[in-house]
Amino acid sequence: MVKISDVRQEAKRLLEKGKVRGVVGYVPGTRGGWAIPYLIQEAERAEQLVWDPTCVHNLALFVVEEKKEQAKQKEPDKRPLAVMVKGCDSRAINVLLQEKFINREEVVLLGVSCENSGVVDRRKITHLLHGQQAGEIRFGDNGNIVVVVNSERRIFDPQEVLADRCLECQYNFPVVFDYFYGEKIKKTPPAPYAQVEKLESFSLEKRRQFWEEEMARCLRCYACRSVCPMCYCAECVVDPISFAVEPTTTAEEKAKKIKWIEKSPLLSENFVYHLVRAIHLAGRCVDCGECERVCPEGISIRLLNKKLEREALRLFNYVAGTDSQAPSLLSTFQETDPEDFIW
Amino acid sequence: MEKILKKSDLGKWVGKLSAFDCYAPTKENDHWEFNQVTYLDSLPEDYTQVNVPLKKVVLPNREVLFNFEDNRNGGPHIQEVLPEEKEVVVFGVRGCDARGVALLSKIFSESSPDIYFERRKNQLYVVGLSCYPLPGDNCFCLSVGGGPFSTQGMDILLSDIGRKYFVEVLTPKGEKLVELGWEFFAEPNDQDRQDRLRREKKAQEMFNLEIHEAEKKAGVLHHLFEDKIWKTESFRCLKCGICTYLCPTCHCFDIADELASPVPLQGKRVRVWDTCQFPDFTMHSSGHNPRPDKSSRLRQRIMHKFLYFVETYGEIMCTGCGRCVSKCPVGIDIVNILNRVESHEG
Amino acid sequence: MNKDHEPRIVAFLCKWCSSAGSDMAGVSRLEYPPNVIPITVMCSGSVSPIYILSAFNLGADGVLVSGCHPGDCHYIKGNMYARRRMALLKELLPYLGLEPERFQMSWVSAAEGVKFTQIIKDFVAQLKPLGPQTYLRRSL
Amino acid sequence: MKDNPYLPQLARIVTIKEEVGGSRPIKSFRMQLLNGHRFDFKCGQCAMISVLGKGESMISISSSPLERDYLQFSVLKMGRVTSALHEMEQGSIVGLRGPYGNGFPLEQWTGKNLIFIGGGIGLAPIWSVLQTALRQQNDYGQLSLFYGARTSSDLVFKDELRKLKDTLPVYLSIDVEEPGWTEFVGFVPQNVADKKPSPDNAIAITCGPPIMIKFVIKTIQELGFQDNQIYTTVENKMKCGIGKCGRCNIGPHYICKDGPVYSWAKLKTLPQEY
Repeated sequence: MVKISDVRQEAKRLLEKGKVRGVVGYVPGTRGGWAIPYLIQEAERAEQLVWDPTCVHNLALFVVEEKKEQAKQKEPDKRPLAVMVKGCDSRAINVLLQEKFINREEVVLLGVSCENSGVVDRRKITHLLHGQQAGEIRFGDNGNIVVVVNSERRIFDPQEVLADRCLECQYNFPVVFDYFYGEKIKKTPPAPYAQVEKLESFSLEKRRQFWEEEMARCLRCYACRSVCPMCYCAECVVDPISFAVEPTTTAEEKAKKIKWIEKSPLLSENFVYHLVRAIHLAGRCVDCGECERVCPEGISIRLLNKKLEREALRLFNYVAGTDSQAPSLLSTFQETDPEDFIW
Repeated sequence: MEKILKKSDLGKWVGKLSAFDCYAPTKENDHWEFNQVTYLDSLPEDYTQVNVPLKKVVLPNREVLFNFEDNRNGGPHIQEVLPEEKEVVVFGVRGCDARGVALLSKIFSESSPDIYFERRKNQLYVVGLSCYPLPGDNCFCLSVGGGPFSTQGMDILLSDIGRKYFVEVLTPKGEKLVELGWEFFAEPNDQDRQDRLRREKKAQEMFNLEIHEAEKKAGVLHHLFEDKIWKTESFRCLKCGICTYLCPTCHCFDIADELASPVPLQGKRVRVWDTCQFPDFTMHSSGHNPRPDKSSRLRQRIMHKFLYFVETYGEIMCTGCGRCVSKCPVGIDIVNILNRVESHEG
Repeated sequence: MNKDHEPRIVAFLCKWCSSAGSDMAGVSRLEYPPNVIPITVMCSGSVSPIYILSAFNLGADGVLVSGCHPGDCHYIKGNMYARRRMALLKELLPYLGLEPERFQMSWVSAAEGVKFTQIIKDFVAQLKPLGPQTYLRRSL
Repeated sequence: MKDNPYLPQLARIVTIKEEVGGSRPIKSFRMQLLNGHRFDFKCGQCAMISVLGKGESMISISSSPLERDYLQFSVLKMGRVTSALHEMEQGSIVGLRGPYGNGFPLEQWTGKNLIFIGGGIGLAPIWSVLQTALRQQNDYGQLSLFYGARTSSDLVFKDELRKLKDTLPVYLSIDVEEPGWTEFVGFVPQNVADKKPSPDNAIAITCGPPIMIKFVIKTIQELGFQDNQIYTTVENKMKCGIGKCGRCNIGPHYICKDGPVYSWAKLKTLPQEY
């Protein structure tokens, strides 16, 4: 089991020695003990760090955000940023390293193992508790999840409460880290692509109907894009303007910015948005599942990403975020890549 | 006017409203939304709160303002497009959402009336449902001038008192709806009135979230423009649109031209939801951005609701629905922030 | 469904091979259906998936990406990158419910006027029964 | 049409004058409404110009309300809409809606000396006031103008400025030395500090890049101008023009309806989010 006191101690030491400019970790939130991401800059606050099954967020996002923030500073703090990473977070870090968005020495990785468990799905918990507030949620034995409700301990099987992404995860401990807490227990999910396969088994017409219903709900709040550590582009096809505007950018350059899709949440535009995002994440998505978790409309975004993840594996034997030195999926090829679909 | 409607008569009454488009909460996936219904036998027992608030009926996510075309010979031509003339009844509206539309009216109807909003609002009949028990863990309407039995912005308020609804008919629009099914409405007796009152009292005691002295926050916030709380709290902000898109009072929008054809020119000018939380919202064409970071944008959201709007209209632009607290993916909690700024005073 | 619909095909043709191949078809007076809107690109490897999605969004009934045969790329291996990218898109579109016949990739060399003609004929023939593509098409 | 605030009226571009060339070009467009209607406005107000298919842009009106024949807009090519506008020809049709904003309180300035201080394209909103004051010169005291740009070719209204020198003191400046330039070299605030206009019975009206405005205000405060003697205009991204779309606010003020004209006495109390 991860001893959180060890993590706190290391975080405290790093801050005290001034080795890092901050520690991004999880601290308790304000409503019902659900953890929130937090930037700790004072050593004494390291005591607030927690590691429990409500630590759902992919903290690699904040590495991206902080990198962009530092780039805007006149005198950037060049010290590394310490980050708590679980398996999926660490794989996201690997992709960022692979794409040279960050260098290894910019981060100090405090790796925590999900061990035989994972993080919970809030909706599942709410459903199981019939609206009662969970006071505390923590890891139990054998991957079980302990939920304290009105000072009563209830134990749930991981199958009941874990997020789908964790039930389908094969990387339940960090693949890259500077410090490691907990144990490496390799988990082998029985059917990581069961949902994708189920949808594939539908008729074309039924799949179309399914996706139309999903996409019609999209409000274009862009939470899925905002939460994604891989969506770091300064210029995105869905934005009518580019954020890469410099004082020297000419009016012509701005006027020529292609408006690929309309801002209106029309079905067609929602489709193009989500398709572009999915394809841009092919070989990059680490299935942290955050996009789907944050979607206020509950759109099955993971089903898109998971499909491409499976195709990358099936067609090209590629798994995202496992090797920061290997070429990325779409920046390489094999002579033997399939081409039976080509006329 | 007060009436009684047996729950079993709800469907019969709604049956009389065939001239209207009727909307009611229906379950989609894991959450409730207002959807058009052809019949309504009952309001679902497990109904809590819709995901996207009532504002979508008066301020839809996309509104076509006009069509335009330029067919060379005749020169450019603009054709106004107004919302369809169709009266809409929405059932099961919670007090926070109804108040939201009432607050929006201050912005959209008082000066330079917005014809699109006005028309949609005039065509809207709000049949509210009082909150007992409270629909959500994060309800805090009582702190911001509302309440579980609030009637502001409603035409009719239904209160569940067991096997019947206590019906408060609040406006001529409400009377019109009741008249269409007058045979199903009875006069309430003292017991009914007591039942309703008892539930209202109980509901008021159920809140577990409160902004302390919310009406005084304007005075506090006034001094906190440069406070460090904005930076600390916004560190984890994703810059997404959830808190504002799902807010009953947030109303920011963008206006854009959408083309069906570039040559000959043919298209629509539309208004679509936009949010102060998006980085490009205030960005000038030059690239200069007066609100360049997450902290200034979080500050704007809270200041607008609890200071700027109060200065202009004398009311808080928040109805305490709790959606921004429940739905924020990173737990940014407006109630917590406002309760914390209190301690900064002096 | 309108079976008489004349499908509109947007074809991204690489400048060095496929576009030259289509020219060859023209020079050789080979007849092929007039349904193609050709867009010459420098390399099939420069075709971003958004071009394809955008073509569908703006009303294409079918989209063709055509490049040089493996080993013949003017930029050595651009077509090899394209092959990977398009393989994924080819899987993704039908998963979303778009008919698989609507997106096609081909290798056409500068000399293959006949092959190009045949590809267009075949593509039109397989698109025709599907009728117009409305799924991803923008309708304001 | 009148009760729909989002519906533009069509207007014809009657003349186009190239004010500044180069990489930051400025053109002045004179427009007339197609339906022959008048477009009544106050000095300092703005209008939304539509290039159909491209969108809208809020531009201040640089002609005087007393000018009945046309409305003039001097536009810096900056983004999508202004680029499209710059490509239009004489006779082209655009959409216009407005006017928007509060305008300058000219009625309060009767008998006062007006000192106009502009930089770059910032002369445009001031120009409307200046033209009006010139036409009603008996109503005001002494008028004077400070105006500067980066280079002499970046100055707008060059011909008009030349003529203007016969009527009132015009102090021009450019940022860096140029052959043949006989007037002040340096930034606008430096020119003002150099000429030391008197604050007695005076109103200073300034508009230009934010950094210039900041230093102009500092300079004239040092000369003894009180906050309520200083007026400026602010600009923010706008979409609706009627205080609803929520993006141009500084504190509780929407620049499109409560601004863009502010006395420094007022503006300094508002958040500096512009």
